[in-house]
Amino acid sequence: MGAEKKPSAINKLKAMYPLRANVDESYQKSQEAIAAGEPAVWSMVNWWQGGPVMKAFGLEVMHPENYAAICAADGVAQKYLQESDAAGFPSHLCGYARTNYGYTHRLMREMGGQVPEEAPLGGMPPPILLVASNILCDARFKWFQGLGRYLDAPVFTLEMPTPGVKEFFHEGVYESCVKIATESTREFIRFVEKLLGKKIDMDRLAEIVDDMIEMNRVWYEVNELRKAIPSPMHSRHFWSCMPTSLYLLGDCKEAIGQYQDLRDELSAAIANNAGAVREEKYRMGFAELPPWHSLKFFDALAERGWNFVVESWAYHPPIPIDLSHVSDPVEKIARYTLQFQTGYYQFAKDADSDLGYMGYPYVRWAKEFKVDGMFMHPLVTCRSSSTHLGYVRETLERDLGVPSVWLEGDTVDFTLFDPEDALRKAEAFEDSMEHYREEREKAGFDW
Amino acid sequence: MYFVGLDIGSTMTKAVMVDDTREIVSTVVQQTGPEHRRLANKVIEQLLAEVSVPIEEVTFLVATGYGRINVPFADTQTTELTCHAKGVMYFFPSVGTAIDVGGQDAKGLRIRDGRLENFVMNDKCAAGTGRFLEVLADALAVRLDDLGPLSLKAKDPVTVASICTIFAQQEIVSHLSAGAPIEDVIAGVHDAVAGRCVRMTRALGIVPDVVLTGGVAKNIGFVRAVEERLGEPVRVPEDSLITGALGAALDARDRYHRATAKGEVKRKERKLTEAKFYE
Amino acid sequence: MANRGLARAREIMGARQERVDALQKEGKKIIGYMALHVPLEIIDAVGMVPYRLLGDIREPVTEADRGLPAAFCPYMRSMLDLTLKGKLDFLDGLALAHYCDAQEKTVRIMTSMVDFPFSHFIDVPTTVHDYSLDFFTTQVEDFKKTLEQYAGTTVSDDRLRQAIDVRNEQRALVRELYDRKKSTPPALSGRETLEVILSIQSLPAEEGNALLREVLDEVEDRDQQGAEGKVRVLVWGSIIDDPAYLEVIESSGADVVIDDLDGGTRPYTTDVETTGDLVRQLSKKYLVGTSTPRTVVDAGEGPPKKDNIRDLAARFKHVKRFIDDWNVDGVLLQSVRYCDPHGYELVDVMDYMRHLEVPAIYVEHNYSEGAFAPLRTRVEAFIETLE
Amino acid sequence: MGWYVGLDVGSFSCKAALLQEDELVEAIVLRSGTDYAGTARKAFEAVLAAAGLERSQIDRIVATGIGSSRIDYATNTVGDVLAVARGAFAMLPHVRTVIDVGSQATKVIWIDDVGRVSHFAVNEKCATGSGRFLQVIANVLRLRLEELGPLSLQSENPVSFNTGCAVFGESEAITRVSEGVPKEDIISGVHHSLAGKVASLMRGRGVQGDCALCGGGALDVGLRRCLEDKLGATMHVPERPQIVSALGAAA
Repeated sequence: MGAEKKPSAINKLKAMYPLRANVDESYQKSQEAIAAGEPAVWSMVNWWQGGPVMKAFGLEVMHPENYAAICAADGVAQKYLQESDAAGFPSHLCGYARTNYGYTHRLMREMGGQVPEEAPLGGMPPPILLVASNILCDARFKWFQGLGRYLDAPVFTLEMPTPGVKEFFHEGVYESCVKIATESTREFIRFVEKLLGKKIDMDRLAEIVDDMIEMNRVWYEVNELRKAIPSPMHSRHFWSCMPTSLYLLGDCKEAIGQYQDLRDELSAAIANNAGAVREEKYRMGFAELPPWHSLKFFDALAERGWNFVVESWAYHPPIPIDLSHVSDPVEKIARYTLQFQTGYYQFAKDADSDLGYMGYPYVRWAKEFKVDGMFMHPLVTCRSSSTHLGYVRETLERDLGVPSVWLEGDTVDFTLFDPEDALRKAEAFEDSMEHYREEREKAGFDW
Repeated sequence: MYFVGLDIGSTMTKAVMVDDTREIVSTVVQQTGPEHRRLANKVIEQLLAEVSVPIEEVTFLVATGYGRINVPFADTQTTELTCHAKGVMYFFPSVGTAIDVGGQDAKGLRIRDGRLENFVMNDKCAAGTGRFLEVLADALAVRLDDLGPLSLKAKDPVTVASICTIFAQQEIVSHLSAGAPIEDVIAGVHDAVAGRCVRMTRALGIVPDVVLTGGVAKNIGFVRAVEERLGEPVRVPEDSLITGALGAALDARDRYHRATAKGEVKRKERKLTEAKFYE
Repeated sequence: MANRGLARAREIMGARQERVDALQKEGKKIIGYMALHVPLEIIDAVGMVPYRLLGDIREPVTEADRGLPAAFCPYMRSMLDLTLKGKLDFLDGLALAHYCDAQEKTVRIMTSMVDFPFSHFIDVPTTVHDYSLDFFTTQVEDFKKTLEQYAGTTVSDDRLRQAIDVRNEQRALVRELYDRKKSTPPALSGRETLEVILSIQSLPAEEGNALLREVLDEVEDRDQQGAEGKVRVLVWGSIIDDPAYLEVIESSGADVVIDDLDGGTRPYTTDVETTGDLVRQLSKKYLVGTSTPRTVVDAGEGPPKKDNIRDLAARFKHVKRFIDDWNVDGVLLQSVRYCDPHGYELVDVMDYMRHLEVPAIYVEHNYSEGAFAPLRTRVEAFIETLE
Repeated sequence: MGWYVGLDVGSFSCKAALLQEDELVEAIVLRSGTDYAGTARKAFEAVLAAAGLERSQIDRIVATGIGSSRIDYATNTVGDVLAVARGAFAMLPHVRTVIDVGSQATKVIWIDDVGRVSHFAVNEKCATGSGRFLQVIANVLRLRLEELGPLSLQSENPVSFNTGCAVFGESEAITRVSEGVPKEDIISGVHHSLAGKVASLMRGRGVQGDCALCGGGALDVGLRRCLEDKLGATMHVPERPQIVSALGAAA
């Protein structure tokens, strides 16, 4: 990655900017509100289960996962990681969690609750409530439990089941999943009502839920458009636009409009056959969390004609599902998040795969998005985003003739991911992609 | 009564004799070195000769260090960890964290109210041990003792990216050929080793006072690098090499008195015979 | 079967598979399961034999890289490695549960990469709310139904009740075994205890109970004259499925008198009530009555203000009871590297041990024979601090 | 007819290969000192001199290897994986698996029928996984690299090293010697340990088709024998295996 200043090989998208702006703006808003005395809540990403509820309560929600990434990008993470080690947390735990432990140690034990000066974006003030979720990984609730030694705030752990793939289709199982997810969300509402001493506005909740579902439907359509050849939107754009949906940033109604603009811009781009990179030689998939700290390296790859057309399953909205027949907004939430969790189960079952979430979606996408190669980015301290990669690599290669390039990294320890090395490997990997292109041809695939 | 501690390290063999008042009576430090590996008994002979005490008058002898199992004339063996803790506490009763960087390993010790509470060790890889410095001093054709003073002159320390000592060797050579001043390279090397030792010890939590022992603690540049990495001042005993052996001698005394209390004193017929390695 | 009691247990541990091979020849179906939430009673009731799957700390992992990253629970890596090497091919089926992410994801990979005649995955909630128990009960019901279909039988309440009674008896016998370890010196070593437990986990329930009775008789009149008690330690943490691991600790001068381990007390601390809806009672035992580090008893249960020590005391009350009743001198917290549930739990347990003023160390290992030597050094040093 | 030069600027030695179209005309191997660029230039000029060519007659200069970025006069640079693959395929078109044991890294590359890389694996983090381990041990045993192989073949019972670190391996070797362990057993021990690392690098894929062994390590019959035993495959060693990358770069 030379230092010389040249225009990025990845085309810009106008509609991307408002969506990206939501991140800082809503952060700003929260900061001001909290400064004005509003209580802060720390929450795990919970894929639209707890989000709409907290929004309906008008709570100012901060996401330690996200904030840890910001600390990493800002260069203060190392300090917090050391604090975490000193506190005795094993160094193999999630890098985001360790950053958060270090930060909280500093916040409570050293600063007596005052945000430390080095904290980027005004920091995260002490919360009145911790909202954990058991979707996708144990860390995301064990982590908050571990904060108990620093924070005098209760933890609520949202339940979203993780049934087996074939078991999911057994009689009664789906409804039992809906039931626990609904009850858990209901209990969460009761819990917050008790904590705040005020009732939730159910109409407001219903409205938010419907907007949220519509927003994600449009966002889903946006990503469907990326199947076009050449693909009009690069993963870097996806990562910029995704937080609005994932963290329910800003006003959902506005967000719907913003995603619609993006959809229109992409349709137009497709019409004049404009791809996200100057010359699309290779269509790439990316798994899982990106190396936030060296995103520039995607430009270097774009120079070589690498277009990243699909990525991070966990950041994608669920396959749209019609819930108009469901009147209770809480049950709607439950069914919707469950759709995120199990939306690909049917496809997985048909393919006799038990990795209904995380793993199998990539196999399906590789085919739908006509992917030439998969960029695997296993993270040493993030098990849940790395566990399935070996299986995906083997399945893609065996069943679809799609090769993978394997580059280790970490959420916060940047030294682990070496962009120079990545580029060296990329050069050789192009050979593999050419090789497998022919293999796929021989095997009668259409890409 | 005399109590002896023998610490057989990879590079140095150390022996310390204390009397019943815990006073140090005699100390010997010698190169272990391949050809000396079998000469632990010579070290003891020297130790005894210095104060002309016959071997029979040694009440209790504890061997430690990674060669400890091979000492036929010892009453017992104690892990180097316990011995280092005891030795360090002798010099600095207020110690909270001790880092011992030996020739072939590095240890982090967490000490709380006079007890070894927890510890970490690296003996798998030369990076982060004194060995790293030896190898690189070699490559730089600088005497080990000169590393410290030289590194203090560093203006802009280089970064040593390679973890592997052997590859780091090449890396610094190319740093030099790229024109980096030797002081900067040495400082970079100190920082690399310090970084690994500190990173390892952090897992225990750093509690002052922090004490640095082992041969490398004689290297002022390294001590500074550790302080740099820790953001904490570091204390170094006058003789940073003997803490293990001293601890062993003190342990010998403790064990002897515990045994007598229990009424199970068994004096050992002591004969200085060779210690063998890799049976 | 010349050997009895402890000798028999050791013999079975030495060749765990032999007994089930013999049973298979008699036409019994063997169902492999992993700790800790699979209701064994259901497998018993359909007339099959639950066989606890263990890793192999001595077998170098060579195949697992196909399916799992290197920085991953080495115990699960071993499990997948054995699977891919065909060492589980003899099984008639797998009964799997969502113990932790590592296990949940590994078994999905296992069953995707290798075909088993039968496999069923039971999802386990994280919390113990009523709705969590409701859900888990439906999961257990579904497991019962699927297994009944596979076995071509339906299980009557009486049959299930019998199975529960036998397992309740087994749990009582194991607890009695641990009670014998309250004495100084303990009537049997940690190594022996683990051998017994791991062998009954590879035997039909009744046979296991018989073995337990033999062992209890045997240690009854054990001559402890002159035997000297050593430092009494409690071992906590992730699975230990190789008795040699405890041997290392005990040959370093400690008696492992009690444990909080999947391969130890954890499955045996509570019983199944036999009143009312039996499947729900089973579910209650295996969800609420089985303490694992993944089970969250969060402030959601208590008043919405939390007091950390109260929280810790609630989560680790069983550990406190062990320390008091077994008169523990020190606690060895151990875990395989990359274990999230135990890794996150660690600092909390440490805090609680400090609160109780019980000395504790943490030892992390990589689930390989190479782990023994450093373990010895650490334990030796720890024990020296306790003397 | 174009003249092409490939420069493989390695940490242990620098290799230059001169091609006329795809015909190898001259090649030279020079020990790298501390000054990679200088050694590279010497090698470059040497091949030119040997062929009686002027700098101006060279149509393309391609550099590869750890020091390739220092060759400012290179037309362009190519990654070491590709260089090895291209070179091995040019020299031994029948091979489909290539093992390259260099002093900086060990690479395993699987190539297809037209010489393209279909997969590759690299070990470059730790010296015990590279030819450098051999050099280190040869050094302490006061042996020349070319003596290692023949000695190793005579070993009755190879030592197994207690450590996974080349530096500690060095002192272990010294001690073993001082305790009368024959040199050949020590060297054979290193060969076994290195072959083991290569095997683990190949896990999951193994040897496909004929297998080439190149890089400086290929000159070592002891290592070659160990690899053949461990992998159960014949190692096809090209003539002058060290120049494979240089040739691949030029091609």
